[in-house]
Amino acid sequence: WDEPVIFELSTPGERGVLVPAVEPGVRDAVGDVLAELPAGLRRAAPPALPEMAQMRVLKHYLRLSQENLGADLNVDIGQGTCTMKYSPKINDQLVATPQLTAMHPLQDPADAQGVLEIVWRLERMLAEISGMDEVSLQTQGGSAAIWANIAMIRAYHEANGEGEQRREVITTIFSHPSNAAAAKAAGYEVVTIHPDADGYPDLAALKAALSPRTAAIMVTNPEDTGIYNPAITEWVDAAHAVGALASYDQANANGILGITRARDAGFDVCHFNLHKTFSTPHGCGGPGSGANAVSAALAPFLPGPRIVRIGEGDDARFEVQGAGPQSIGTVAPFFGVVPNLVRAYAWIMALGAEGLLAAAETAVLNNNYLLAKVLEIPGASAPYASGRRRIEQVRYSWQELYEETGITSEEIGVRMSDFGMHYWTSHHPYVVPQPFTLEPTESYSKAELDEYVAALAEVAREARETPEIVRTAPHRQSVHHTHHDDLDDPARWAVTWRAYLRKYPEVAARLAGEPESTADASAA
Amino acid sequence: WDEPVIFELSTPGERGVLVPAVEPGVRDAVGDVLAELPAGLRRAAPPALPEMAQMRVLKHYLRLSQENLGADLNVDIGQGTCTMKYSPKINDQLVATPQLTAMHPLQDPADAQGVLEIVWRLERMLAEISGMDEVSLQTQGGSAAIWANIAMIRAYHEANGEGEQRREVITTIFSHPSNAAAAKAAGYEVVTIHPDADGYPDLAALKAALSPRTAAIMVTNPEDTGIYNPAITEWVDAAHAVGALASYDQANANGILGITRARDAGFDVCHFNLHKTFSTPHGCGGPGSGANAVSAALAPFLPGPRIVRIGEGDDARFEVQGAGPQSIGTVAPFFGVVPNLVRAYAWIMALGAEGLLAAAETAVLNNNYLLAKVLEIPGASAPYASGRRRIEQVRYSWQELYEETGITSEEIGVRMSDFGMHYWTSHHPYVVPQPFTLEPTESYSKAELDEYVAALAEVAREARETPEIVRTAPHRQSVHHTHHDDLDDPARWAVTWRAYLRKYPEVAARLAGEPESTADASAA
Amino acid sequence: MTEPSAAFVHPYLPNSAPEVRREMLDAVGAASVDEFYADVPEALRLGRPLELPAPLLAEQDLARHVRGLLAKNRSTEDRLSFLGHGTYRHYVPAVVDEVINRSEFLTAYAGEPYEDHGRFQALFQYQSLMAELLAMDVVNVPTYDGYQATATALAMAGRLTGRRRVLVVSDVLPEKHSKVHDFVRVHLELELVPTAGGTADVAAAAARLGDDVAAIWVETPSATGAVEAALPALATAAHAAGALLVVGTDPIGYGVLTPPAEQGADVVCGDIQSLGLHQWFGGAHGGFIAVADDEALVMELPSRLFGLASTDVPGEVGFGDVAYERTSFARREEGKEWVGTAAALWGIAAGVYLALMGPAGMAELGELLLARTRYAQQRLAAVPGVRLGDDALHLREFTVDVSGTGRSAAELVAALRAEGIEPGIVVGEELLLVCVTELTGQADIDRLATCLAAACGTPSDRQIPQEQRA
Amino acid sequence: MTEPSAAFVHPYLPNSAPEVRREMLDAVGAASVDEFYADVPEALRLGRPLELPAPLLAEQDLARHVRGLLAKNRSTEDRLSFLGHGTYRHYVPAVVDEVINRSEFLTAYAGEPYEDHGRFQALFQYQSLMAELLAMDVVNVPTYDGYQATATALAMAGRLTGRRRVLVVSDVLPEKHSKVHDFVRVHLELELVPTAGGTADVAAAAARLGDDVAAIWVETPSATGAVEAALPALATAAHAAGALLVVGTDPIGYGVLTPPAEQGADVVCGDIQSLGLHQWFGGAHGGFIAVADDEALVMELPSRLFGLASTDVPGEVGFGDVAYERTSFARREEGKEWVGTAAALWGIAAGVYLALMGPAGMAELGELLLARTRYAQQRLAAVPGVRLGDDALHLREFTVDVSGTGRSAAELVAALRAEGIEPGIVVGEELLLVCVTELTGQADIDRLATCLAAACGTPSDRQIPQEQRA
Repeated sequence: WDEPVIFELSTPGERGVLVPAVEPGVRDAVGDVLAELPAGLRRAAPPALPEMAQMRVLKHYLRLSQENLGADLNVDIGQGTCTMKYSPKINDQLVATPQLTAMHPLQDPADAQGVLEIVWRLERMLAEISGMDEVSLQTQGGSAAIWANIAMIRAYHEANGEGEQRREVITTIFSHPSNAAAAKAAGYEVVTIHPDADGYPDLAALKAALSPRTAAIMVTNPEDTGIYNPAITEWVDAAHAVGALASYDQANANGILGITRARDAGFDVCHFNLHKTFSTPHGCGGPGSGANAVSAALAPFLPGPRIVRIGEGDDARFEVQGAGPQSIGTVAPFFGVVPNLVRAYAWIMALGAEGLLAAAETAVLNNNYLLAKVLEIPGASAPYASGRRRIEQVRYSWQELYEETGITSEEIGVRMSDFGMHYWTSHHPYVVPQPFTLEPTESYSKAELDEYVAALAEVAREARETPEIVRTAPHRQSVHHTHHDDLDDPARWAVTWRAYLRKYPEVAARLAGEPESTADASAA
Repeated sequence: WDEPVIFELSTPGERGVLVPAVEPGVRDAVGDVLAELPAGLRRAAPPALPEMAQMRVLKHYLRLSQENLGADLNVDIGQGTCTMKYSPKINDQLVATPQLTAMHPLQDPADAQGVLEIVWRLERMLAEISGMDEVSLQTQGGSAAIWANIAMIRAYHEANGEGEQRREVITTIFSHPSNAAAAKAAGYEVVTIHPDADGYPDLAALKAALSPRTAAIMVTNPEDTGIYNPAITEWVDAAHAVGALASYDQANANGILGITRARDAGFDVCHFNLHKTFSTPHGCGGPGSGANAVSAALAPFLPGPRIVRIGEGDDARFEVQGAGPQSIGTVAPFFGVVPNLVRAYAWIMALGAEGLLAAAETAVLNNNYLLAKVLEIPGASAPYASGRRRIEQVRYSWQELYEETGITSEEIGVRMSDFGMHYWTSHHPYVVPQPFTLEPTESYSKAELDEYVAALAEVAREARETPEIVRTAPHRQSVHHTHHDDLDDPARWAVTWRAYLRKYPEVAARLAGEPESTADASAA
Repeated sequence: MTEPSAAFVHPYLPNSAPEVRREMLDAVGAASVDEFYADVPEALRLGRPLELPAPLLAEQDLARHVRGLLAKNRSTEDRLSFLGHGTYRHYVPAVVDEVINRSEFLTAYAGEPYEDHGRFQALFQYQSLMAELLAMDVVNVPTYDGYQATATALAMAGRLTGRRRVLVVSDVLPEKHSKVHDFVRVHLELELVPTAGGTADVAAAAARLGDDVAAIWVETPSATGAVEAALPALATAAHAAGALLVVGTDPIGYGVLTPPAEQGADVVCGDIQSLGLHQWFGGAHGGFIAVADDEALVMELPSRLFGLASTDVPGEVGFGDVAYERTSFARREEGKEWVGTAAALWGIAAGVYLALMGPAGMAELGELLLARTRYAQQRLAAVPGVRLGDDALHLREFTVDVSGTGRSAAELVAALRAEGIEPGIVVGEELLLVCVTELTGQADIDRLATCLAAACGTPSDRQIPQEQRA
Repeated sequence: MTEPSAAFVHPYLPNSAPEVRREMLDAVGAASVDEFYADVPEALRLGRPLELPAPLLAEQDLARHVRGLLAKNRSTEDRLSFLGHGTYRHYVPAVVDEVINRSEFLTAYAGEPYEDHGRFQALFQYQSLMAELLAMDVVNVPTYDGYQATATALAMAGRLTGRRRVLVVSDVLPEKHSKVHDFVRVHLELELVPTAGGTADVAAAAARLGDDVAAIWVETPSATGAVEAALPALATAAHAAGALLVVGTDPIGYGVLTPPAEQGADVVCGDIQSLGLHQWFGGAHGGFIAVADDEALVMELPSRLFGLASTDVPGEVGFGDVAYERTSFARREEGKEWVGTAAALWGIAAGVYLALMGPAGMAELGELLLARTRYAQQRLAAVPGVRLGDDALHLREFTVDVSGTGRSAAELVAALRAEGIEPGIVVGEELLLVCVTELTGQADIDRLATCLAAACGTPSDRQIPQEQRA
């Protein structure tokens, strides 16, 4: 498809969906409400939304969808750190019932016992999986959950009278950047620890950085390199020794479910991304869902409202309580991303303890299998921890290939798209040269992993033998090489169609004057 | 995508969905039911179905779906005679409720009042739309409805003692071929009337063919040419004059809703295709849904069961009655294609009388607009009834272009697919040379019609200027020029994968021996 | 005629917008839409609005209205159902619905093998998956339903043999018999050979064979759920007389049961509703016809057959119609019956279902159905006054004779409906047809037995186990 | 550790099949999966199975379990709901759900502009459609919700001005205030300026302005549904003091109401739940932030912004990230707040919604909401003892003071819940917040008034019209 921007499809007078008319009885009672609007409140000109019949709106978005490569469609292992796993379709069907979609969060709890019970049960299951005492499911994504972590840590220290004293947060360079960013947003100074020569988190550097000014360490483990910090207990102990808390970003938990738990390593607070480890779909970038799990000491600081169970067994009922006096308050509307909570609940229930362990072990098996295969490609390497196994992902490098051919990792990623594969290029931080990060999860068969590696190897071969085809990619996409320098120039960027028409009057003139051109659409 | 046949994706041991285990209590009671099967009844070797994990099955079929061009995705006006209109998404959502999907047809009617009421109401609405007295909705497609028409006609004559005498059915060459085929299947000899020089049905020829041997005339109007037979009343009267019945194939009713009705022209029986005129989706070729409407005289012959309303207004309830003594009996399981009946009901309710008329008028406007545009393409023509308006579709001809370039209509159709457009090639009967049939319905905007015609014009230009590109099409499909001669040779055809492996042992050997090859997939 | 609809703008009618309507009329030189109807005689014009209910133009009003009607239904999720009789309550995996609800499949129709490559492949795969289950090399693109498939199969037998008699040796659903009879009666005569103990009376059938018999028609499972154990003997007898063995069946059991083709069947036919289709109030059926890869048989099939073909690219497979010239599209009344819009989407669904189930799933399901059927037979037969209708092996369905209870079957149904149970279908004054599936658990069967016993005025032989719900 | 799961084969785990598992272990030279965990100290190993409920391995059992739990809910389709307070019951057109349930959108994540062209375009269009509604040139890819959007907008104002004080001149949802407060409290101080008659007390606000004020924060509609009529005056005052005017809003009314940007707002923010998202028990929110196309403002936005770009093909448009270097992805703690998985799918939904509604739909909807709100105010105010909370113009929500009825708001809610009605939210001892939408018809409002009157012990002033259902 060569699908136009939707504004180009507008035809005056067409309607996509109709709104009920004001009832005559209402009209008689209230008169002309528009005419009676206070001065200045009546909009002068209608918004320039497109006017389109229903089928055309549908068709337009269906075509756009076909120009997108969802995890359901491809071997989505190139989105390392993001745990692209199968989101079972049954879970999507289960949440589509009006018994969930049409629930208002402030209904009588007696009318919401089903959803309250599911959320409560999910909290308890995640408490067991993390080893923590209490869980909150309110946040809508991993970074939001990180924010809740640091907000609770801040409240904890303030409650202990150390709010002013503890002004630093320590993280590692291979922990997700949102740990640093959220700590900064919460007012902390951020200290970043770099790995030792083998790529392992540097305990000595941590100890040197810790002080009574430290509010917390905020780390990922395994890190984005796929390396598990074997000294993690020592890290936590060292933080505790100076009175700091230990916060565990478990975005990378997929390989360790049922193997080891946050609380067992001494962490005070941790979070999971339900859209990663617990399979809720990524939705083009949200909504995700975050789970914050805390020790009993931090439980009073959890956000509210809280769901509580009254009674046991068949007599149990579920009620809603407001945030407590020490709570950080509200972090998001109501109970969190409820459809994803139900999906995550269903996913755990479909697998159970044995299944979660099998998922973790399979993810790790897949990753180490992939590691072996990737390392067979000339020009690819896996920096750090040479010869060691990895947990659930690996940050690789094309540095050798780059030195040989001048082809960058980004160019390889674009060329991969011609093979129907995706491979993302935002491997923050750019410490590993020419990075790429693969995380196969448990969802892909061996045949699919082989297929992906074969495509990688083919592109690497092209880089050496026919580099132009890589450099000028993409060749088989619905859009061609795009000039991203437009996007960094305030005079030229266009974040909306109206800005585009304003900044590019020649385009506006052409669109206004010309009839719609013949489609030159490629087939589906 | 270059998606393999599903059997190639099998990996021993994978599971797509699990079945509950036999409960211990059941096992204890019944023992080993497999071991106790009578001799010969236990299958020796399991069926060679593929073994695939769930995500891979899903991915495979999603990719296949993207290799298909549904009416939702394209400007589907090239499927003339088939009335490809918008099937509103709300209707698909409405029928997806367990309150319909999980209904068993033999439940207590008291538990099925909603669905019975909808079907009953739809019957009454179609009676009004056709002018007929009674309606049955049991058949699953247009040809099945034609069968029900001829079966009722046969039963009617038999009931009148004329079953042996009336052995002929008369149809026209531009009526759907299933009229001829179903009459033949019912034991009749078929007489086919050709049009007069202007393309209108030839009344004189009809009168010459009619006799006391005639059981019925079975005609479409407007015919597949889009031409309305202005003498339709005379046709019906002539049939009645010899004691024959008149059966109206209203597959082409989309342009005359609210304009004129079958019963008003004197017809005894007619049918609609709900998947054409009443918008239910075509489902890759079914299920459709047929509505048989009859006069009071033919009502006793309708198939059963029948839904009857007892009482009026709020006290009304709906019951099910078996087929009556003169009924042709059962034509299909239970009540017909219920999801489509509910969809058709919703479609009519969304539009009402004014909306149906507007739909018909818009379809006819679109068609005459398209006719004007197509006739501007050099080499295209609209045989018959020169200068006259058409109703809802036109059978065109590329004969002039063919004579000039040697490019056939079929080749043009294949090339159109490269423009993301569809244009079907089965314009039975092949009376019009180099035919193509366009039916724009009411669902497409002017801009889309213009886009379609522009693509047609472009291909016609190519036929003249660069004919090779047309002749060697397709160029942009997921599959390439296919050798259809394989399909007509009993030694080479392969209707199933097992037959393919048996007939092509070299393929079986290759597949058994080789690892899965690298994907060379084009992007979505 | 004026243009009453000129100002009627609707989301389904893009060109109902007045401006564009005028523009298009101008482009064709018409003053009004009325000109296009010049060939429709004035006398035939309706001249008034159709008498239809007032429309619900806003989608929200339409949705509320239809949902309100459907909310009057009480489905088999609300009632405990033991209903079968041709429509079965099996579990439909979510992926099946996901695939067939894809716009690309749901709204496509009859595209060619290039732009509709996916449809051709999906239906070829359906044919192929069914073929493995049935152990036959040719399976059609689905026809309407099992009734039609059987009628067509018998008509094929008549055409192939040039004979008129058909021996019906099984208990057949009355509705199916009605359809088949009316469909073939010009060409064939159906003769009932009464069953013995629920299945074919082989000796009686053999005695009626002759050189005017086109086919023996067997149903397995039969209308009572009885599995025919004598197919090989019937095949031998039929073939000796030059007749075909036509077997109507439900494919659900062939993960564990020997497929008819391996027991001598020439044509195997039936319904695919059990394979991934919801009950839909009986509105989701599709028919299959399977034969050996024998030109004579294949050329008698009226349905479309999608086949594999090579392409210009070595190793690539394309698809197309096998022997298209057979069809009524190509040959009108000279074709075999006809081809029309039938049940393709349901075929795709059945294909997805079989791919998900795989050999292990179909085997487990077959065993589960046999076990639960036997268990249900045991439990109900233990109710005083209730006995099994026959001693045959049953799959999924069986009959119970309630004559010993002093109640009619209809009375018992009424009594159990009051408990929220549909205990089965009345197929005789004192005969009830009961169906169990993988969705009917042990606890459900126990509940039926208990409530049936209570309705018969006798206490149950054991307690209902606590319901197994969470 | 042994391999307890070696024989655990599950549909979600393709490589759980024993054969392939062995093959892969062999390929990497590992005896067991345990080797891969060499870096996890033995002391940290759990060493026992997690204590979780027994799994429901068969999809049918899982579905039955979850559906059984959800069946305990009684939704706003079963109850007559007048609940708002941040989550609203608007109609969601079928096409919206169709689009966002497409696998391609639902399961995609962060593909690049080439393979995920559709996602970039869909979100660019969302930005653009919102921009038309809001009359502003820059709108972000959605952040989590309106709470976050407002917190971020105020933080932006703080960074831009280098000031600490924020004047809160509207009634704000308490939960939203809580979130904003905790989010910005290190950098900003929120000062409440009490409202007068439901909307801003302009004079009081102006009096508290000074060169330490970063922003005036207005909510319109406010927490009580009051529409702020004094935006121009507030803008003038704020700008005169060098402060920004930050307006939190719900976009639902801007088919008929003047957008804040045209009344002087510098940053407009809020929630998109009203635009095509179901209520989802409060679980479907997305936040928007809109600003003028001013580099200083844009560079303070932490969210992703998708922009149009040219490509190698003249006339073709591609997409990409505008000013990506702003973000935390690129700059960690030096970025503006952070970027993460937020609410993209809901943004796509809102885009589809606006495209379907078009200018006419949004205008009709705005008028309908204003009319029904006014009607509901009239009907409820006519109940003896009930009066309106204030005299401001309201959109969709308003408060009623029930102090004259002798009952508390909570008592009335309890009484009406017994009738199947959720009459509103208790926002004060004697104050009820009532919400109406296009799904709350005249008959529904009449029923509320009648039942409320009955609950207050007084007869209604008129009969309930017969329900308008089919």
